[in-house]
Amino acid sequence: MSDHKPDVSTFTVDPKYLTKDGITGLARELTTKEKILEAARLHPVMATLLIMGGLATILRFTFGLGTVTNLDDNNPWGIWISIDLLCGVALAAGGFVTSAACYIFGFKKFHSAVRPAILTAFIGYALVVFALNYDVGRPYRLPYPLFWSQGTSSLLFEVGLCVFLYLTVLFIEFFPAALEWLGLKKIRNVVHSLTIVLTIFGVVLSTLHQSSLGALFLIAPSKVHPLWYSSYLPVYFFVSAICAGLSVVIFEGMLSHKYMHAKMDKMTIEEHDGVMFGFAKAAAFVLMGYFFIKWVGVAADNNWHYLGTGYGAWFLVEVIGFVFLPAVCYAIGYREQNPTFVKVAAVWTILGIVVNRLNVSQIAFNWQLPSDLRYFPHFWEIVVTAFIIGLHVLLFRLIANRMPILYTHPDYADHDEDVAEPAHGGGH
Amino acid sequence: MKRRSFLGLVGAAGLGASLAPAAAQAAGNTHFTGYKDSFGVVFDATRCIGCRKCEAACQKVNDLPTPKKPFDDLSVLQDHRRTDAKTYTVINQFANPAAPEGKTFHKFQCNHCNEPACASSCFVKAFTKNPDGSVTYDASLCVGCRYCMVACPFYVPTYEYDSALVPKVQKCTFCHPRLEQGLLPGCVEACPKEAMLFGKREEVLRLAWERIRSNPGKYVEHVYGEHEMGGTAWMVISPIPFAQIGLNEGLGVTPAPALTAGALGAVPIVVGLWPVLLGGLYGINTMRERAVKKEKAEAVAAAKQETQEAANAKLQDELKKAEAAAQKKMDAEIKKAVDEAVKAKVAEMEAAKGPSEGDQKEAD
Amino acid sequence: MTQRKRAARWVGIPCAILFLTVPFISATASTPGPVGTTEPKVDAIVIDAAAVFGTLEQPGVVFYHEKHTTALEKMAKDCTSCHMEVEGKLSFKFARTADPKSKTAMAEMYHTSCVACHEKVVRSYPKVPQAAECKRCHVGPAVEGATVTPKPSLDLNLHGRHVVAEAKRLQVKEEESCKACHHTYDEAQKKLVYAKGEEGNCVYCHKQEPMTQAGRTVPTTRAASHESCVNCHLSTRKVQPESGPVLCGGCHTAEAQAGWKKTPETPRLLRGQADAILLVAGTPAANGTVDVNWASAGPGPVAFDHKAHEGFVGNCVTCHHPTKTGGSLAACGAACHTTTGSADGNFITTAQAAHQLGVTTSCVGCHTTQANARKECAGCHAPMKQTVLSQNSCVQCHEAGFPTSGTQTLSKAEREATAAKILAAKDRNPKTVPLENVPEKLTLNYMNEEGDEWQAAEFPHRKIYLKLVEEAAKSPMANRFHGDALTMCSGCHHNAKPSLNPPKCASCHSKPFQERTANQPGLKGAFHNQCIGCHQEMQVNPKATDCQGCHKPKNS
Amino acid sequence: MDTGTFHTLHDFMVHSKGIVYIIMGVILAGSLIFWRFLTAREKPIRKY
Repeated sequence: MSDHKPDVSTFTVDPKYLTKDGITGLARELTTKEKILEAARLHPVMATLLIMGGLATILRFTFGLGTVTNLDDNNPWGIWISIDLLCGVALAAGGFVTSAACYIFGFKKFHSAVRPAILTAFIGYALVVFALNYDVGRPYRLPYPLFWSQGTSSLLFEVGLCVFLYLTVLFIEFFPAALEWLGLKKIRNVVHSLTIVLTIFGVVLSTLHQSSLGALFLIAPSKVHPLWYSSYLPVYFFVSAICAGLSVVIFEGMLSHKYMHAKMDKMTIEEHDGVMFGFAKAAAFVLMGYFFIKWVGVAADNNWHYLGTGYGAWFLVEVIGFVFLPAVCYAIGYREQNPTFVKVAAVWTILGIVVNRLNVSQIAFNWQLPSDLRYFPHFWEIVVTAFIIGLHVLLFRLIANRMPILYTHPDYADHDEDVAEPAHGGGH
Repeated sequence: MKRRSFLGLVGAAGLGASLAPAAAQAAGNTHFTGYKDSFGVVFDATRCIGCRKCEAACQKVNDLPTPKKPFDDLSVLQDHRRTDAKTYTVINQFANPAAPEGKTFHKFQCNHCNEPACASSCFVKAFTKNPDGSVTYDASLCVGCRYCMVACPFYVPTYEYDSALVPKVQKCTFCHPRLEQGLLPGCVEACPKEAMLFGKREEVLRLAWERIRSNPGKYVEHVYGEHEMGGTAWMVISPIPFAQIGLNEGLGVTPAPALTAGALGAVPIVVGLWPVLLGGLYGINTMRERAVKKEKAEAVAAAKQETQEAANAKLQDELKKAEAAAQKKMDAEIKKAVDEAVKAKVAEMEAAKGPSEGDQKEAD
Repeated sequence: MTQRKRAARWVGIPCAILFLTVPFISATASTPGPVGTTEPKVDAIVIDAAAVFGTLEQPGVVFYHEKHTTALEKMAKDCTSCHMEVEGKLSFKFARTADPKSKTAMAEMYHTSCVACHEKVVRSYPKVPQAAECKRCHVGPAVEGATVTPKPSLDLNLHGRHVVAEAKRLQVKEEESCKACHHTYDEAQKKLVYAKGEEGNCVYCHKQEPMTQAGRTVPTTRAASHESCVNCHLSTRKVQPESGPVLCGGCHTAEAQAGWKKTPETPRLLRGQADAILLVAGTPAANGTVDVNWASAGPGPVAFDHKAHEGFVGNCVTCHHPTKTGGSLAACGAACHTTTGSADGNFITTAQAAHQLGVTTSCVGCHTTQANARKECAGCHAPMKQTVLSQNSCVQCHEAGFPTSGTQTLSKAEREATAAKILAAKDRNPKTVPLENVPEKLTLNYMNEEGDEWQAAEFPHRKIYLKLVEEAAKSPMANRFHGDALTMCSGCHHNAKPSLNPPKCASCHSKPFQERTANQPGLKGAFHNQCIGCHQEMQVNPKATDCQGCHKPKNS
Repeated sequence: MDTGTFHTLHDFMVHSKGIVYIIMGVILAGSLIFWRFLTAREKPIRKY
């Protein structure tokens, strides 16, 4: 409610690169020198991250995983999988959630949230694939499952195929922004007309790989603690990914408003509260549903007695502390139309998703192994993960500062009316 | 295309039964019993004396690096060891007060599942269950994702973490190349006690049960691996509960591929139905939108017309009024003009009378 | 402002729910964790007497008896501080003779008595639990079963010592001292009386659980033995310094039991049993007569040396075992294990009672257990299969030379006489083969293959044979049942007809894992399993993994 | 040995799921094409 006024003072890009037209935020043509200078302008923390990340990359690809990770034969997957892949994919769910809400479910008022969400998701997925290059032993063979030897009985094949296809879909969905930036009107319009098909494909692919990430662990019932192992794991991962997606859109909007307010147009700013409260309402309801089905899993396997153990206490912390309470927080935020509650709930939910993914893939995994055989991340593993997150922020800023993400390109403002019409168009 | 894939495609088209009856298999009710005549091994923990001859033989026949501590150093048995990328099998020692010298040993190596979790989890088909019972790994396909290591319930596959760009997964091969030459697996051949009973899986399983039955009280009445995770080629019989020799007794009997079959089965249904559901939702929304738009347009049109008519009516009215007013004005003007004309005439006539008073007087 | 208030309320409610539910759930959920690993103490008694009235709110109290007696002794107090005395006998219930009628009364009784004493001694023993410290006493049944391990048993030797002691105490002849302990319940008089000639084992009447008999409750073994033994020991202690143990540790530890005195001679307990008796399948009569139909009497009668077994076994109950509701010293086949089985004998026939494997109460079961129990015998006996009786083994017990048709009535005296005659004729000397037939040394020279790490082992064949013979000679059972001189050979030279020229090992054991003989080891496996298995069972050197104990390395 | 029958559930699944993946591709393309076919005439009809 109070975030409406553009606040140029918090905007980090040097004002000299801005045109006088603060609303559209279109940059004037920069000289090459200026472009390089701008690209090199980095926060010291970010710069450190990039340098350390580079160092980690060199170490990883010269000395191998054994040097930069604490992975071993009992613990083959560390935080690069738990956070970079599992959390990364879950948190990038905002793309399909927002585009589906806007284009399929007909919530046109969320339109301004679509592009930032798609961009976040695109960068997210691209970085997931990027991060996988560190984790897998032979990254140059990553296309093998798709084009060379298809292990169709593997859930990982399914994940790989869907992530690959969805990354393509996200790229095409994001493409119009780039084309608008480049001024390629004709191609932009052709790509733009694919919106609905891409959205539907996106939802299908997201449903599949979000759930399949949970299903990855179905094959190891003896290794995952019974409270977290359930035949409903795919459903849990999918539903929680929706919560994550909704929360990330709110969170991303929150950050954009704080740091990139000047880049936003009137529509984006005006719709912001509507998007936030709309998503808060949805997230509250979905989270509560997720809370209920978590108990269905416990009941289905009759795991009640485990609740009295240490793992049980931790399970309660996750399910009550990171699902039920954020749901209530969202609900209060929506009912009272209180943005603070919604923002707190969004961050809370995101943390909850991270906790859940870490639980399934690390804390509850190998639970029967003695503690000296358990895994704890290596310094360089944490560096690489932080590096990937840093890259995400950097890329988002880089693109959102240039392309029409947070505002509608003036040339295409009128096109938005028919954006919801399908390419193959029967709509009219 | 492989013959199998082709037949499968035909089968999928519903023609399989008529074209290739041998290939027709109904998934719902099919029970896979594994390769008949595949090999198996039963490790008899009552026989093992922990001499590590099998470890030495394994290192030799597989050309593995020589370990730091020699194989005749039996002190390593005190630690609970596991296999690694340079060791395919290890012997571990466990306490058993009832056994001679108070110790029972267990040999750890790949169990060569009937339905391997590693193969089921591999997204490049790098693992193969061979007809001889062995589960082998093809490094030329491996991407190095280590999902096989996550999936294996026995913690068998190991990984060359020290290799930067060409790491391989390593595990016992059941000496597949030796089996093909008609030789025994290295460890089996080396064991001085014949603690590993080698033969056709069905046969060694039968013999294992025979041993259990003919020595009451000597063994736990269970062949570990007969049913665990759908059965394994390497099995264990033990004098003490299997948990006490480091084996997980809670693995269940569901084979690994069956654990994921449900989730995989849901995939095509999502692909098939989501477009229908989402398309439907989209259709409903556009239809509603269109209806709203149309209603709006009609309402606008109606309103427009009404306004037009009202305006027309008013115009007419105004026109009439104006006309009337004009007429009136005109009449008044005419009257005025006439009056003025008359007046003027009279004045003229009066003036004319003046020079001739008589006329004027006459005119009054 | 109101908005903030409302929000605060919304946060408060779920937090309250969380804090209320989490401890509740964790409290009600049972924790399947490992059981207590603390060493069980023999004097630990779990007091949960109120449990008979229903579920307890607190777990049982673990009470360390010896700790309390020591403390009381220091304060110059005796058993009567806790146990009430009735007619000169202590009641082994705590501070009462009869149980209160309700749970609260029972709990109240314990709480009042325990706490009162603890309050008094708190100055000398500042650490004793006090009234409000529930959990320090109510720690639950963590030491379950500790008080009965190991169970003391009254064998014939200890029984004999009691006979002498009781005769002295009661100043009667030894054969009249039985009445000190043995009793039966007389329904007419409604009291315990001594019945001469009907003495049996305590466990025939006193069972693990209280049993109702003739409308009265028979105390458990535990109650009866504590009441009788401990009270008697206590009262004897008053008149003479030497008496039996009275504290838990005196009977219930292995060390204490090992320290019990033994008389050099174990006297026989005579209850009319024969020294030797011919066991024959037929219809028994009360006076010991058996009607035999030879045609259906099976493989011939058995001459059973009852006297010798009394000495081997050391008690009566091993064979004359108690049943669920009773037990008796009568002959096995008389009432219970009849030839066709009866309900009293749980439908176990005479033949089954004699031959069943895996139990210690049958003849064959007990014999095989004995053969495996001694390490000197286990080398040969442990690997022998124990699921079936071998075809040749019948004649070890069943005598030939009896009629195969017709009927006969055999009196007890006739059966005794025949059995005595048969047993007297048995050769009980160790039997050996002439040493020239036992090769001195064998070189198991099968290790010619390239890559063999070791040289062939030199096998001290005769030395091993002589050692085995020497060990076996010490066992009367071995002397009686090792049929002939070649029996000793068949421990190693198995599966072939016993002969002075047994087939070479390699004639059966060659290549391992042949399809039709897959459970038959190959030569290397056969040697190693045989030698190492025997060395392990007999606990002799070289040890299992001492390769150089038998083989020399090839390169030396 | 490869007679077209399967010995293990794994082999069977690799094969059958392989076909299912092909079918999935067909479904995605097919539903798109069919939707276009279904709605192709909507435009003229709407011009009443």
